[in-house]
Amino acid sequence: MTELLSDDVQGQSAQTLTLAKALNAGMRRALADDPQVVIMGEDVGKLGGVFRVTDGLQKEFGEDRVIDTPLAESAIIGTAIGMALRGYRPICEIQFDGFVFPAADQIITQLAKMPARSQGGIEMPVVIRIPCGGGIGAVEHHSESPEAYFTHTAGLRVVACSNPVDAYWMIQQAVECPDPVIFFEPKRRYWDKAAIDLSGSAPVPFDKAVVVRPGTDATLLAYGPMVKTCLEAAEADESHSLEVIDLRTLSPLDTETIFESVNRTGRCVIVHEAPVFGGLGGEIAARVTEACFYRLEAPVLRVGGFATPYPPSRLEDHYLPDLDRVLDAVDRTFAW
Amino acid sequence: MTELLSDDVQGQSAQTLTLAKALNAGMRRALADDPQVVIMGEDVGKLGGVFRVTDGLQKEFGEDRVIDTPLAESAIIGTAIGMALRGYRPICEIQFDGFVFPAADQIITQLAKMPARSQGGIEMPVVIRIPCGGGIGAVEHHSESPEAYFTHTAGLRVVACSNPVDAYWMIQQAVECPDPVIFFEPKRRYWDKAAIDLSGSAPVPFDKAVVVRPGTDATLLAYGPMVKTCLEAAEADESHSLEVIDLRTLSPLDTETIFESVNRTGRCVIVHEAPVFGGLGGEIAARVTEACFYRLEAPVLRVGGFATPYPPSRLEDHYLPDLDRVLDAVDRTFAW
Amino acid sequence: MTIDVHSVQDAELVQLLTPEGERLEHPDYPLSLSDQQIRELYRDLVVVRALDREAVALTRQGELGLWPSLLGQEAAQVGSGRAMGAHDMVFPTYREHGVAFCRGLPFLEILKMFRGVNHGSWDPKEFGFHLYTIVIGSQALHATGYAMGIQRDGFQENGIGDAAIAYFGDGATSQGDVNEAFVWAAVYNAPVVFFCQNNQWAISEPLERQTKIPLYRRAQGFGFPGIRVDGNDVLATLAVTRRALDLARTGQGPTLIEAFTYRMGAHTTTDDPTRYRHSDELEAWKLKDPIARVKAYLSRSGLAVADFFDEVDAEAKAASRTLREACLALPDPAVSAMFEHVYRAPHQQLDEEQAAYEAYLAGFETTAGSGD
Amino acid sequence: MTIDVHSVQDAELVQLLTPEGERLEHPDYPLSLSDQQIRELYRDLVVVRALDREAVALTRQGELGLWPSLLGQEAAQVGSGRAMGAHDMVFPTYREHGVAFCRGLPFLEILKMFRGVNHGSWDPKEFGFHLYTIVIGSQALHATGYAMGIQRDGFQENGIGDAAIAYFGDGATSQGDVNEAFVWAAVYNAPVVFFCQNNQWAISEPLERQTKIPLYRRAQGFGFPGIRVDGNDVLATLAVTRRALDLARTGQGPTLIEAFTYRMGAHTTTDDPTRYRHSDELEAWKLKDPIARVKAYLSRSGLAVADFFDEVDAEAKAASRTLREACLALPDPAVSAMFEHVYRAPHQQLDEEQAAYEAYLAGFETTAGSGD
Ligand SMILES: Cc1ncc(C[n+]2csc(CCOP(=O)(O)OP(=O)(O)O)c2C)c(N)n1
Ligand SMILES: Cc1ncc(C[n+]2csc(CCOP(=O)(O)OP(=O)(O)O)c2C)c(N)n1
Ligand SMILES: [Mg+2]
Ligand SMILES: [Mg+2]
Repeated sequence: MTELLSDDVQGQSAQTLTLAKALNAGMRRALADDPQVVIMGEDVGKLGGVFRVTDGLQKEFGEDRVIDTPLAESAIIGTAIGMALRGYRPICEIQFDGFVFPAADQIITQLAKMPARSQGGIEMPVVIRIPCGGGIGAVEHHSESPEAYFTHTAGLRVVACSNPVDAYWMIQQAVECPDPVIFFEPKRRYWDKAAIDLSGSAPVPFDKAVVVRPGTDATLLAYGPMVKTCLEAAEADESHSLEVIDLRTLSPLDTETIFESVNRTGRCVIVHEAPVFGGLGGEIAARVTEACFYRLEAPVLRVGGFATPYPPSRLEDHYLPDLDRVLDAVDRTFAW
Repeated sequence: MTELLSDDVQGQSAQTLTLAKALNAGMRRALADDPQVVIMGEDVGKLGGVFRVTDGLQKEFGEDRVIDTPLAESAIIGTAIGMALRGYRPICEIQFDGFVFPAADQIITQLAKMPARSQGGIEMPVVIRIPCGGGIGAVEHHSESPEAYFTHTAGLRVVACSNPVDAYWMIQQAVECPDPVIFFEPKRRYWDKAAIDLSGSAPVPFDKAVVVRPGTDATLLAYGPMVKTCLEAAEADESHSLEVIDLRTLSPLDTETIFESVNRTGRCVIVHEAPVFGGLGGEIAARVTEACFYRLEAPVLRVGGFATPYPPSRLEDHYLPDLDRVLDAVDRTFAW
Repeated sequence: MTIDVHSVQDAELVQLLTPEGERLEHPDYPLSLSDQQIRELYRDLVVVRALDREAVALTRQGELGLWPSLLGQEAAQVGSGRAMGAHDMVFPTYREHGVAFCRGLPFLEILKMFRGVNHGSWDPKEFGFHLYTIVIGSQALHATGYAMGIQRDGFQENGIGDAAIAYFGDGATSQGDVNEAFVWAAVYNAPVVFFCQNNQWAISEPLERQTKIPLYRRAQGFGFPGIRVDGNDVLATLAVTRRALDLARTGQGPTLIEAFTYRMGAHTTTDDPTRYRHSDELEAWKLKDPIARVKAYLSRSGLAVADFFDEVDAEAKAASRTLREACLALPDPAVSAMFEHVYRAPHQQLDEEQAAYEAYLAGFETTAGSGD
Repeated sequence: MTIDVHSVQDAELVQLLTPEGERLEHPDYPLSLSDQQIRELYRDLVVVRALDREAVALTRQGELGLWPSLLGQEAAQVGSGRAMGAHDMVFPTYREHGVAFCRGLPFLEILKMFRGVNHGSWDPKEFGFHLYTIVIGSQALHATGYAMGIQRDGFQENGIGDAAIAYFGDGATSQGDVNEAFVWAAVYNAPVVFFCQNNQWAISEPLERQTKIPLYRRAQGFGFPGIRVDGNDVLATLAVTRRALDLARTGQGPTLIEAFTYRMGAHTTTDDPTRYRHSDELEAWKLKDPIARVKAYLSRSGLAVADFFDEVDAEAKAASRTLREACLALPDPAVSAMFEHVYRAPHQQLDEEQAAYEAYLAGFETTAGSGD
């Protein structure tokens, strides 16, 4: 089966795809590889999802495997858990970040805890895809970054892809993972393109961060939509050589890659769209500080959303970290 | 009305009460003071709550004001929001920490956001009481510390009381507060006793931390059930003079009190029952490090739960920070 | 897939005005309106449709981020909107522009939300119309809680009893919150009306993805009455809603109204319904247009002449023009608006963030000699 | 408060064995059991009650942290438990000890959970009995999803069709999750049975805090059948559950069964029901005891003699003794159990925490020369 498929896929090798299409191709491959994989969510079938990420998959794999569900997020996750108990590997789509909260109970008290509850007897290979982040001029609840709610939840793995190549591979790794995975997709990067070698196997392990731009003077840590922003900031900064790390995995954190970098540069700025207050940046800053205490020339600084609900779209450029705000933090870390 | 009540209350002045009874007395006073105050929750009426915190209140104030609700947490908060829109000030009880998640959506997307959504036109004076923490030998879902989910949610205030006196005053301050308040009660300290002067007004503002034990060598930061643990640890440590701060308010944080202390001692250990990973300790550590960078002799250390679901009760003593684990961290900070 | 939810339609549907404009009587829902009142309803329908169309146009031109059109649902909204008393409180979704209109909310307020100027920040008390709620189903609980407040106020603040009315769609009936609201409303006998606009679609999902039986029957399972009304019939909708509100305000508990209608347009301006539904369905529903039947009735019965219809059209056109101009003139919000209303009491960290950000912005001004 | 939920009881209740032990026939639920089978049911009831009582005693003696007694609900649980096939999958709450017993789960496994040794960690597949679920209502969705899996497996893995069955209480019917499960089960026509033990109380809250009408009628509102059975009648419960499971496994969709019963004991051992309910209610229900009526039937019809009853009592006593001994002999879990099953794939931070904590513990061993 896998053999056969690899051939199919080989034919399409090294295509240029958007991030959305890359996810689509990754899920197509997962569906073809393993008959137990199913997709569940609102509008994922005929419509192919509001961002067309599941476009064509219902047509190809049928209504039993790409399931348009009633409108209830708790039930999407709750029934996915039941399907997993029957041996399936559901990929659930939450239509927008802000709509994951009705499912919080099923995710936090059931999905995350069931493997430990069963002392390992139960496996929960459920993937929850969440388009996240702002910058698309949307109305309330459509631009949020709720990752910190899930990184604080033991039993979940949390990952974020930032580019089409990772999107293609990471979604497949998530499906293969025996643990439940919260899979964040940077919605404003859905239309970013890259050439992807569709054959072969994943170039980077699922639980590793990647240095996407080497540098010597300070380390920028980011994930999801902010990776591109940090890369642009690093390019724009003519006075410093900035290293940019794409965290990719948020729980667990690949601290090896992070600490190695900060121990080298002595300076660190963490960037995420979620509110700084109580956000994942605090966790990372605390760990970096503990591990690199004597190498730090300045405290780890954080750039992120404010302690406000995501604002109306006419204000979102103020809310979202951008190149200038990143460089402002970089400057502050050098001025410390 | 208030006059009248003060007299009533004066009569009972300086009573010795358990933390649970202190909450009861505080709510009784709030109910008597303001006819718009109501209590809502499962078993809060005739039974007086599974911890008897609302004991006798339905009898005294009637079924319309102390409301036994159907069994649905989302509806408890959702209807409390509706009552607040009609001018009421609901105090909602969530029976146990682990059962707050069905209400996550109403809390995070509605309660927290409605004031900002309305640009201040709507006030949401809703209090959500949550008995929290472990140490009582309970079954799953009855021993958790979910505060970090709420401190990361803009629009909410989050507080935790640690002793009967604070319990009595803080619950009243929470009811008076125009913002929604998540009110954590340390369930294993419900039976702790203290003398409380029931008359007068609150001795400490709602948004202030308190140095509960002065010291010179290192600062211990804690809240809720861990304050007592830290005080005991400080007493037990014969080689160092440990300052203990009861944070009381988790969002906002009273960083003035915290920074003043750490700038003096140069060492800081944060203790909470919630998992360290992604917990509130990270946020505090990041802020302390930024504010006290040049005064820190060691990185801020954190003691807390592990990145596991709360374990079966026969293992909870391993999970919960205790005197020894706190002192171990203190030793490590001195050995840095 | 068989849509047995449709087959029962005719027998169970309350209708007072046929698609052809014929006036029917219904024993349970007598309705006597003056000629003027019926003309007013017509005016409402036409103006609401025009304003909605203007909003769609503004969205196409990039002036709004998004618009959920009510096209096809005007009668359900105007009929129910005109059934309310001044002190009733509406808990809408994001599509109740017609109800908003009836409650006196300036249409511009809704546009502000979809232009991203605010999150929909009118004063609910002023209009008896709560803020739009986007999270599907949440507001059903708010309405129920509000109704519990009404009960505690002795049903009236204002001489006559108040009631709450929650709007939601067919898709929303699958959400836990909506069903919990049914439980609570039934148990407390709360003065709340649940007004479900069954427009047959939840984005791309047809009704049979949400239910196997007609939605109004859901109420039976919770112990209160459910009724299906022709949602394209402004008279029937008005009569049915009025009755339900009367029951509520006289302590006779909740009612579920299923307004059977159709979403004639896309889910929102970003949606492409050709991907998931056939045009013949749309064509069939065009014959049941909510406005055409009132016009036919008014004409046929001589209650209105051509001049009246022209006048209304002109009024609608003028209102649209005014709306467009006001929309284009909307100022962007101040940065401070993002920070200032999150808390009423001071929040140290947020206050620091605001101060730091304002200082940061001021830095640009100093550097560049200008700023926003 | 008028309990109109009770008044309809008799007319709508399926009963095959009266409280006096009289055998009734019901046209829709014919049941023919051998004498031996009926004696077996009696044995189940008696043993289950004894084991439950032993667990209560162990709790009082501090050996368990807590125990939710099934006293009074034995027939509902044994009747339904014995209706299942080997491959059906049960999704219980925290009180289904009798169902567990019928599924072959050693009672000790349940005690482990309430002793705090684990969170209830048996192998669900081995027994066709999922882990206990404490968060009210959650498991209704798991059962529905599992049933959707059954559909995708072509209904059978094993020659005959499989079905899922979710247990929950009267209080649980108010939760969103349970109602969402009803929506989903109906829409997908999933092979799932919803078995609601209406024991009249949710901790201190009586049934009328959850519903105004009999609970079994809730199903109507979602478009599938609901049936109320005498939950203290093991024969009726068996017949009704068997029929519902058969409907499910033959593709005829979900059924809601309301087993009308009574929680004779406290909610759990930490509860004090004298605070909220009258003893006369309890006395009335004592007359409907689920075991007494089977004994009466067996005696009266000569299907069993005194020896048999003594034998069963002796067996129950022996089983209780064995259970007690096994409980007292339970070893405490290893610390590593807390860390090892959270993830299957490595998780760096957790692994570090485990290593650090084990090193910390080892430090005590070094210092003190002993440790745990
Ligand atoms: C909790 C939640 N989940 C998903 C969405 C995304 N969403 C917006 S509208 C919609 C469909 C709603 O359908 P229906 O209730 O029938 O109302 P209609 O749009 O047809 O008026 C969906 C899924 C949402 N707003 N809230
Ligand atoms: C979501 C949630 N909220 C609250 C609780 C606390 N609680 C445990 S049992 C119970 C009552 C359940 O009543 P019912 O569903 O009738 O079942 P019974 O206990 O009577 O068998 C409550 C409120 C819980 N376990 N889960
Ligand atoms: Mg709809
Ligand atoms: Mg019950």
